[in-house]
Amino acid sequence: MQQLGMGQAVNQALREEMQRDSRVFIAGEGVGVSIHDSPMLPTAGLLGEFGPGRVKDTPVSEAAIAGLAVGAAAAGLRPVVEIMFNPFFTLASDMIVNHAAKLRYLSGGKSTFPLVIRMKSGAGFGAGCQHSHNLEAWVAHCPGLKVIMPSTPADAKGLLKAAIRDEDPVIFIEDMMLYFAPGPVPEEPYLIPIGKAEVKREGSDVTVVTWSKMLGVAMQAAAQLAEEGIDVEVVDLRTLVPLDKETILQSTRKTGRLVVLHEASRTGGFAGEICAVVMEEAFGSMKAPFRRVTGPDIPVPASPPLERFYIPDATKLVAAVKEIV
Amino acid sequence: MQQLGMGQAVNQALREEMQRDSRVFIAGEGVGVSIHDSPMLPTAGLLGEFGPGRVKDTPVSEAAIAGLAVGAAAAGLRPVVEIMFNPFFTLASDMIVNHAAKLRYLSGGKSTFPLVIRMKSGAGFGAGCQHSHNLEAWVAHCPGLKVIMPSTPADAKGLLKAAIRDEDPVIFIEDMMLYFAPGPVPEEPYLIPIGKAEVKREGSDVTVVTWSKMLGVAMQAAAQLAEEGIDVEVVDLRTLVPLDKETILQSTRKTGRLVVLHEASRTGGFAGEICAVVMEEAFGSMKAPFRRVTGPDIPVPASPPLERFYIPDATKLVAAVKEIV
Amino acid sequence: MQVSKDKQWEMLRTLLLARSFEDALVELCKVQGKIPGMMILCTGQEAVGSGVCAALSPEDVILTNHRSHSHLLAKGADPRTLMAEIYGKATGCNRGKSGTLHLAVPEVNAPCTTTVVGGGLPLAVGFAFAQMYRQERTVTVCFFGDGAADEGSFHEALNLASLWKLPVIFVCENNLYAGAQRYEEHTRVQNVADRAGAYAMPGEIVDGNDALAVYEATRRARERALGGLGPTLIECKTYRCRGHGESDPQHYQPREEIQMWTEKCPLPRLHGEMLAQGLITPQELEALQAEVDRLVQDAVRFAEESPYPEPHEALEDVLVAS
Amino acid sequence: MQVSKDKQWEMLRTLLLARSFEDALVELCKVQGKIPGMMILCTGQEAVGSGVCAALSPEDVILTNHRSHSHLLAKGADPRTLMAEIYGKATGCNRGKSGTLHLAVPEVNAPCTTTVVGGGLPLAVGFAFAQMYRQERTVTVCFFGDGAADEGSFHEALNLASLWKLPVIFVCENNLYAGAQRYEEHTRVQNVADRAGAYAMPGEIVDGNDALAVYEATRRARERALGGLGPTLIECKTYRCRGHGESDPQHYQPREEIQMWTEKCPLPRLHGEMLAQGLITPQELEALQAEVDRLVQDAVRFAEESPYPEPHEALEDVLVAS
Ligand SMILES: Cc1ncc(C[n+]2csc(CCOP(=O)(O)OP(=O)(O)O)c2C)c(N)n1
Ligand SMILES: Cc1ncc(C[n+]2csc(CCOP(=O)(O)OP(=O)(O)O)c2C)c(N)n1
Ligand SMILES: [Mg+2]
Ligand SMILES: [Mg+2]
Repeated sequence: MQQLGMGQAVNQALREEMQRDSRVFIAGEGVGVSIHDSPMLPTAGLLGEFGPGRVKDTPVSEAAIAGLAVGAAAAGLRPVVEIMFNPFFTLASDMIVNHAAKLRYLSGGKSTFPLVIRMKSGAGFGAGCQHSHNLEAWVAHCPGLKVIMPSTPADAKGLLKAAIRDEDPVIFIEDMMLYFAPGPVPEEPYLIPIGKAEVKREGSDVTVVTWSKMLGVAMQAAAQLAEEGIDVEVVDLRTLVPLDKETILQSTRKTGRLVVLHEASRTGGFAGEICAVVMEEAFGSMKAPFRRVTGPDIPVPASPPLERFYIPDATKLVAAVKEIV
Repeated sequence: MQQLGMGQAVNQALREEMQRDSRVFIAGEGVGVSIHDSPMLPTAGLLGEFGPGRVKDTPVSEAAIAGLAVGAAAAGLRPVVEIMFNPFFTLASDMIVNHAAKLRYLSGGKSTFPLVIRMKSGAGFGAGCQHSHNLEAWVAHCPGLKVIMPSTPADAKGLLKAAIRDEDPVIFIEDMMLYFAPGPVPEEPYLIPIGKAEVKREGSDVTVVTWSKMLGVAMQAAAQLAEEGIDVEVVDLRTLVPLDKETILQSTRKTGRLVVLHEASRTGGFAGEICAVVMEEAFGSMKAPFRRVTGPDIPVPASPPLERFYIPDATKLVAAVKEIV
Repeated sequence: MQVSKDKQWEMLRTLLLARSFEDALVELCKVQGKIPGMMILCTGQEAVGSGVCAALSPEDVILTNHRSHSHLLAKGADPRTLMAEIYGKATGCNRGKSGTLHLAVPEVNAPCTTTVVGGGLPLAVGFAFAQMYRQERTVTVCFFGDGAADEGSFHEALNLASLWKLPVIFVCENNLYAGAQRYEEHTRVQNVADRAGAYAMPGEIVDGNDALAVYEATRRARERALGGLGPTLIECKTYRCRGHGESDPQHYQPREEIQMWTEKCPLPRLHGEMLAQGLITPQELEALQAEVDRLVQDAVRFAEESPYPEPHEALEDVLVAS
Repeated sequence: MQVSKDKQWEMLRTLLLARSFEDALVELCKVQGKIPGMMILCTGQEAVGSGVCAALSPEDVILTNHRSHSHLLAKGADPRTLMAEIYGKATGCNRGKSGTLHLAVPEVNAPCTTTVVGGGLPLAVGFAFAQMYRQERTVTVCFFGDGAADEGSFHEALNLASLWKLPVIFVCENNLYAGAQRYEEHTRVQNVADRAGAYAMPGEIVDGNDALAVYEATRRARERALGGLGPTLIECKTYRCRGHGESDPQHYQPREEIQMWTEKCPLPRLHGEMLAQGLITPQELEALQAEVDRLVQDAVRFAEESPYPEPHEALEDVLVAS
């Protein structure tokens, strides 16, 4: 099977959907001509293949980029636009939250907004908190949006293709660090349904619910814990909204123990939602306190030792699991 | 004791702090000359008392309003600015989240940002989802910000005065419906410390954690349930960040049962945080599944019966409590 | 160029209809509890909607804002479903989800309405982009206020529309107020149209109380847009004769100013000229007035008699598929 | 008016210092793993920082962006703590929290730096408001790029600053590129300065490679500001000689264009004139160069020898009191 980084997988998804459907176009800052040279990046080569009519470099104007998507979607196109880094979501957030997510409702179901907003997220490249700030909890708390945060190149490809074909606005968040970690991606065409979590490792002692880059940390910790006889089940959400409660509940009912792992800062992070769902619907099965392993309640610092301190790692996850097993 | 609506209480707090400290100024859309006439509104009369140098009407420019606050605070003033309705927070969110909350950290602790952002929130006035959208969970998930959401006029006054004197950026969210519900407010000067919840009703059977307008719903439900012999403890958070975990844990350890009540939509709402904290630190005391009583996962609709359906009420809370008692 | 008699009739009809519709609302708002939400009227500004929409084809798209009645009626929206939506009824054009503030009528290519000030401008870029992408012979019009021209969204949208030469017409309805702020209290630039130069875009100022002038300016801008020459910013100078909303006591608007502008009312302005030129007779005018009044009465009756939506219908229309 | 010899020396010194500082960084970036984050240099644009800051008082505030080195050094920032911050060391001016992108030096009234494009503009409004509120005789300068002039924040900030006649100078460093986009690919307006008219504000274009011209324009704008006449928009036409960042292969910048602008380098431009006018001798120039090189070597040594912060220090500096 082909080995691709997540950026390349995204690139394949974009290419295939643009070939399939002439209504699909992409827009954003540097999606065509770029300051980067790497073939590992999501939009590499698309300008050459599809031309400037469908690959639109925009000015540095996040509200206009998002507005472009909302309007073009309502008019029947299939926009896939990029907000370069998650913190710049703020600048597009009125268009996404008050418009993409609400205008269908406000029209009484008459207008539709089939658009995808792609954003890069994740710490680890030393750029500091104005470039690294995971805000998936914001979009997950906004009725009218779907939220996808893939953990592997193969998932990214299948989910992005499904997102582009979806009739509703989808926020698609890519952790930049995953661009450079190749993984297997099927050659034949496939879609992955939105709203389905995947058990990436079966286990019986404790459930770790996670998503995006943190899946790697979970798998690493699970391997370590296995050596000590602790059998971890790893649930990769893949889609945050709509949330696959079934899979979460099935796993936690089985193990009776829950740890949620995410990179975003702790207070108000999406881990709270998982804890609440489990306590509403699986209380009787739970055998131990819950744990959240997350970034601390600080902005992401730039200096390497500080940034490493920020990002949750296997050591922290192992310690948290041991506290409750 | 004087009986004031929350708008009047906010007005008194602003007036007292402006009298006390010449660095305090207010700015926003219509904070001086207004399209409203009512003395119940927060900034009524301040222009006349303090003049246009300290009561600044601004253009419709939310990013500039927030940026004004951030810059002026760093320069040593004490800005209290208004973002008219919570959904328009999106337009100011870059300035608040990427700037007010992060620039101190980015300066290595050298610069300070003592500012207050006041916002109106809450459904109930038929304006629909672009005016009514409670997003306290967003600001509560942003390290570097403090978040206050008072439930009574007296709390609003004491907390706003504390917020204006605080050295850090504070988001102060007022539910508009509370402007028109008078309550007792002490005449003598007082402050209420940020970060302290208050048990607004003691009880032994179940803990209801809530804040802002929903306190009234909680108290009403508690009174109804008392008649049926169910003794509800009502914890009013008042401050969401920093969160008063002590009070929450003390109460839930005592009652063993938790219901969280908020008006914001369900998925990703701040109720999740409360559930997580309790499951991390009071698991052993919990006797029943948790319940969340919240707005549904929809935008706030405009039509009266639809809007009433959206807003959590005592009937829904009573039902939720009965499910777990 | 002489505007055809038919066009003038069309504009006169939508002027009368919008005014009659809003006059009815003024009265309805006085009945406690009848009309939910904030009632925002465009009394005195109707020539903008009438003049602009008369220059458009049915396929052209309009995006309006919180002050939408004349725009939507001029584009052909059904007064009955508009009125029902304003009442919050199930038969409303948006099933009660929108209420009065975000009235959207996709049937007449007014596909979504935002009351976030300035919010329509970036959306217009998207609609016009789609029109260009599909090589349609259509344009997008975005209506917005003088206050909206201070929002960042104005700037980003006009820059991008100009850069890509999109077929969009930005129609600024400068009614001299943004909320309680007079124009010169919210910006120092003399005319909103002066900002067009910042985007290398033509800017045009028209008398916003003269439906014929608005019509002509829109027609020219539409031709430019269809000719691939890109967007135009048209500033219509007009006046908000009533308060920002119906609960606004208008303390800050000088009585004489209101009086002066009331005398410039766009309705007699147009029918006065039409009468003088013999394009309409007094009898015909009376009949037209009676016709629109009947339409409005019918709309009110329809709204009154319609049921409210069932509470659980609130859960519908969020997503196409969930 | 002739610029004094002292001022010219001051500018020359900061020009040489900034260039030497960045030349060192170019080399350091080639060492894998030494410099974290993205390295963004202003090589070729140094006359802007030097010229502007030479016209300011120490109490004047500057707000800079991602391309900050020359601005900060010209304002008097200590090269040692700057370099240590760039390395991510505990002795850095921001204790390792910022790294290279948001270098803030409150000691020289560069109190906060944002790398959100356009983010400094609304902040500048706040700083200038405070200066006016306290009736200080100081101004605020905001440096930003041509790309930033397309952000909504630009529009809102300039409108408000003009409305309130705030003492702020908006300095646009038009280096012909915003990321990989050439100027004419991101806007149609011929000059950024042409946008000043949209806010009834004076706009001035200067040769951004001529430190003396930048200095003079800033001096005039500062006098206007202190005289209560409000803000000025100054556009400095210059060129980004290196890539957007050090990892940018610059494929999209024509070689001849880079070559042409390299020949217009602001350093020989100033010392050439100073030599010709006898304001400096070749020996003095050599000594000055040696002095700044020593400062930079010392800064690098300081950074190299400094410890990294302890991991748990990440938890500090979020709030004053929690
Ligand atoms: C982003 C945003 N800020 C504030 C408001 C509140 N608001 C509603 S209308 C209005 C005034 C708008 O003035 P203008 O654009 O001139 O339109 P007009 O009301 O005069 O038609 C304001 C401030 C809003 N709806 N959206
Ligand atoms: C809001 C925002 N959008 C995008 C970026 C990514 N970005 C960093 S610098 C830059 C180009 C800015 O161009 P310009 O303003 O001309 O400044 P220059 O880099 O040329 O100095 C971009 C797009 C950002 N930092 N912030
Ligand atoms: Mg107006
Ligand atoms: Mg540039």
